[in-house]
Amino acid sequence: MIADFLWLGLIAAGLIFFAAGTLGLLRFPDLFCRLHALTKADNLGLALVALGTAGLWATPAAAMKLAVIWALVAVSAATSGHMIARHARRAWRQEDAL
Amino acid sequence: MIPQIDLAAIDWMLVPVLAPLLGAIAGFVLPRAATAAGMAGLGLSAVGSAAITAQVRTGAAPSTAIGGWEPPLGIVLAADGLTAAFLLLTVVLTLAIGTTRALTPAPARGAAIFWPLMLLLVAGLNGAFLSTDIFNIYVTLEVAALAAVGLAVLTGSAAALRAALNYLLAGMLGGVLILLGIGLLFHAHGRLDLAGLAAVAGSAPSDGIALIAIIAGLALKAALFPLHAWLPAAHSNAQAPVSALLSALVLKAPLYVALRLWVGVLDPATASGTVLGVMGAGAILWGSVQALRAERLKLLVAYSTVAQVGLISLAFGLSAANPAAIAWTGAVTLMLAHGLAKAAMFMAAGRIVEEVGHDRIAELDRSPRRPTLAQFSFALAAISLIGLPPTLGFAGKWQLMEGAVRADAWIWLAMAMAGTLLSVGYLSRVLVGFLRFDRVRGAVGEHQGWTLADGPPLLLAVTAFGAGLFATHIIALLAAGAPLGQLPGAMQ
Amino acid sequence: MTPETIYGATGIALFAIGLYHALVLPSALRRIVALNVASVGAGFVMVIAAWRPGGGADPVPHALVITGIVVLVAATAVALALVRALHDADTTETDDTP
Amino acid sequence: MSPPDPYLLLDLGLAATILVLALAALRQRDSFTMAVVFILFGLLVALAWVRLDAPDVALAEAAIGAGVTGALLLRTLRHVGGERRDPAPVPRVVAGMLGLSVAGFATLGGLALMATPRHGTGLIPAVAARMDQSGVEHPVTAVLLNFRAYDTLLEVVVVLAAVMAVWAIDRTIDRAAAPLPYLPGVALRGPIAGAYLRLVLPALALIGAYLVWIGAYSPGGAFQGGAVLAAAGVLSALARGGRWPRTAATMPLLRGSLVLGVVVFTGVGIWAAVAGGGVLHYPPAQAKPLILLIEASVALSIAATLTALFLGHMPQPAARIALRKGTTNDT
Repeated sequence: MIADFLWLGLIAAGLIFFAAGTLGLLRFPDLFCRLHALTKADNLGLALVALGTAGLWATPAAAMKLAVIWALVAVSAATSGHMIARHARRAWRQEDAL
Repeated sequence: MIPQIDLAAIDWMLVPVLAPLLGAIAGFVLPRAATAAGMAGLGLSAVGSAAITAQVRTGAAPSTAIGGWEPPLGIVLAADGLTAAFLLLTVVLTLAIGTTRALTPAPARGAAIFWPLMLLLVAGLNGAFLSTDIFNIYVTLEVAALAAVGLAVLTGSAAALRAALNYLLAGMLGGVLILLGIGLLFHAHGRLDLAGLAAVAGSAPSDGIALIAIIAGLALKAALFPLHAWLPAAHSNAQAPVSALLSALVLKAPLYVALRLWVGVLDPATASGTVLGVMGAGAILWGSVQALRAERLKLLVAYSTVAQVGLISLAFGLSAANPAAIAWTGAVTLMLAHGLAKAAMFMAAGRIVEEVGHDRIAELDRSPRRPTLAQFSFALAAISLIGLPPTLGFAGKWQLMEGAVRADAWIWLAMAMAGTLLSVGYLSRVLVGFLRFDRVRGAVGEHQGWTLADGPPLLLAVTAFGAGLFATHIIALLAAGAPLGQLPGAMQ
Repeated sequence: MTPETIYGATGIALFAIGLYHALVLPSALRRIVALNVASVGAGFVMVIAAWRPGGGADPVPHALVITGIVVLVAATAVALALVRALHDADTTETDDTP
Repeated sequence: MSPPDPYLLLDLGLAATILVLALAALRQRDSFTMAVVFILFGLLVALAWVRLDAPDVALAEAAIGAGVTGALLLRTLRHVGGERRDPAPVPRVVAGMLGLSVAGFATLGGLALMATPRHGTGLIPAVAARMDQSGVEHPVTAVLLNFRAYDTLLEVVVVLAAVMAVWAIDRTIDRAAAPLPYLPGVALRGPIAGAYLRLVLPALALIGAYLVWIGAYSPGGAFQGGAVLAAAGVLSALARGGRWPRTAATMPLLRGSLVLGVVVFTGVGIWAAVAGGGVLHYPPAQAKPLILLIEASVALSIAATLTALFLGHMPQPAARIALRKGTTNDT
């Protein structure tokens, strides 16, 4: 019972990170700051949610699947963040050149 | 010793679907053999359709529960006289169109992909004709719709692309409406088989909305006025054999399904019949006026399809509004007659364009080249479309008018007559041009005026012209297995 | 109020929103998106038809909706290919005529 | 008075968000934002369908309805660079009348749906009674691959027809004059992207295969698995700038994979008929391996098909590529 509260607390903490990331996406001034907010905060948020869910589920199989999901999302977010940033920087340079 | 194959023991029901499907795949994988694979698929499908018709004529009412699962869970394919008539129409039209295509020198672009697309279209249409499951019918219509769009773009012009996009969007909208109706029907009745739905339809409050959604979706796919806006451009901008397929055959599938649902499953109310009649009358007037104004031959033929679909819808409405009139066989005869005549017309028009080099009606008589046979086919088909005796069109209109007279429905009669007069008007614009061809003389003997590719449209036109003599046989076939009375495949 | 009424109303509303916009929006691309929204609405009606309070949903409508989704994505892909081809045709036309 | 059910509040919030997102997507000015909002809409719809005990449908909607359709939209926007407005929009009066009739239709439809009780049992007992003969343990898969396998066969045919139609459209374009159909600007290139692809492509293949296999027991199946495999196909195509591999074997291999699902499905169906049961009537003892065989081939075909629909152009024969090399100008 008390353990359940711990897991729920983790999920709640994860949601707070998600909310912070979204707030950053909406409020930060330029693309790079927004990317920064999204990739960092959301990855941590997802990790906390996944951890909490795994605890509530309490089977090794579920925990393993959640770990794989988190790892794949984290890698994809990092790569897509990198691709977007690289693309944006190139577009910037081209504008400067003009 | 010849091995004995018991033909009666073979289950023919899936042959008209699977044979063209396999032909399409063979033609897609081996583009060089596309023509051979296509004709083989059509031929095998014809054998299956003929076998099913033979069974229907003996009164066998063939049906197959696919995978052995009975309704309401499984899907049943079944055939009655109505099914057989449309299977045969498909056989005749696709063999004629396929032969023309095989005899015509292939155009440079999209040559090979024509065959797999056409065979998928045939598989979809035959599937719709045979199916007795409403969701299955939806899927077969989507197969036909996507294949038809692929065929419609083959000319490659921007106009054809634009027309195909509108055609596809109209078809998608129709499909989504049908899907909503199916959802509502399943919500209320928990089943999808037409026979089962026939027993319970109308008992739930949402059935009215479900009916409206499905019929509206089918009307959109069949280009029923005022949902016809996509048709003229789509049909007139395609290659001639494709126009023939789209106009003569593809439109018939949603009309066929609507007839099955309207008369066979849902108890049609008088008011809804009147609505159909009004829509039909609008289509006759609008389509005819546009055909009278059209400057190009193919556009004229396409607008005449709008008007003819209106006439068919008028016949539907009459049979729904006045059950005493029993005009549904008239509606079906008109559909068959229109299928034969319109295919002949579009193909003949295609040949005329090929010979003359353009299809501007006003200048058709100023060419030194004379596509004589194509003109003859066009004229024969026009006579059937107008409905002079002894054509099949005459047989259809006779039944329609007899029904109207019997039901004292004079307004309906007047509309049918007006449609006939208008069709005389717009078709004679073309025929008069044919007769005045002597205004320009070319070098005699330079061109013979006909090729082998004139054969199939001529055959179709002669069939449309002469089939009226066998109208009693056709009506007898339609009545076999008591379609629309009690649906085949009904499992108690 | 039950999930059935909530999502049933949502389904019908989505269908109406999609239908209306498919008829009036001025760009083909957007009409395609509107048709997808309408189709989701029809999907909701079927999912509602399958739902049972307390679990144990009817698998048949689920199978139908999956089929509907696949059919619609096929049609959408063809429509979008037409949009691209029309764009190309217009581009080449304007290139030809100075 | 009982306190409000918290789950109902969740449902209400979710339903409202879905409606707002649908409207936002359709009325959004910017095309790119429209596509992104539409994807978000699809994901939330999937969530609602999980709430309604329809996990298979939710998976399909998330993977295909949101994922594939979203990718197709973005790919199209990239090509056409924004939307084209019709020269003649619908007049305001007509739009108003259409709006009124659609609203009337929806009101009547909604009221009728509320007034109609759901059918008591649906087909639940019919499916339950035959599950032991179906060869699989998951009811949705039993319906898709056995009880209504004919629907599913035709569904695979629809997707194949779509590829043929798209290729027919592709053939109409004069490539010498028109922009190239590729996506050079979005190429997944560079060391990080390369490492990512090396990691993710095998993972996607594994997940796709897992989804196909698990479909026999629980939510998943050929279409969801095929969509995941298609993601792998699209990613590896993007690594090449949105082209097919330029080898002579590409076209025959691709044609083969596109038709594999229909061929195996039809072949098994006809084999069952010849074996005496009737078309698609699997002998119960062999039903499970046959269904898995069909699912595996359908998943491969769906993957190939969706990839082909995304790329939207036919692979060029190697000879023609060599000829055109001088004219291509992608970087």
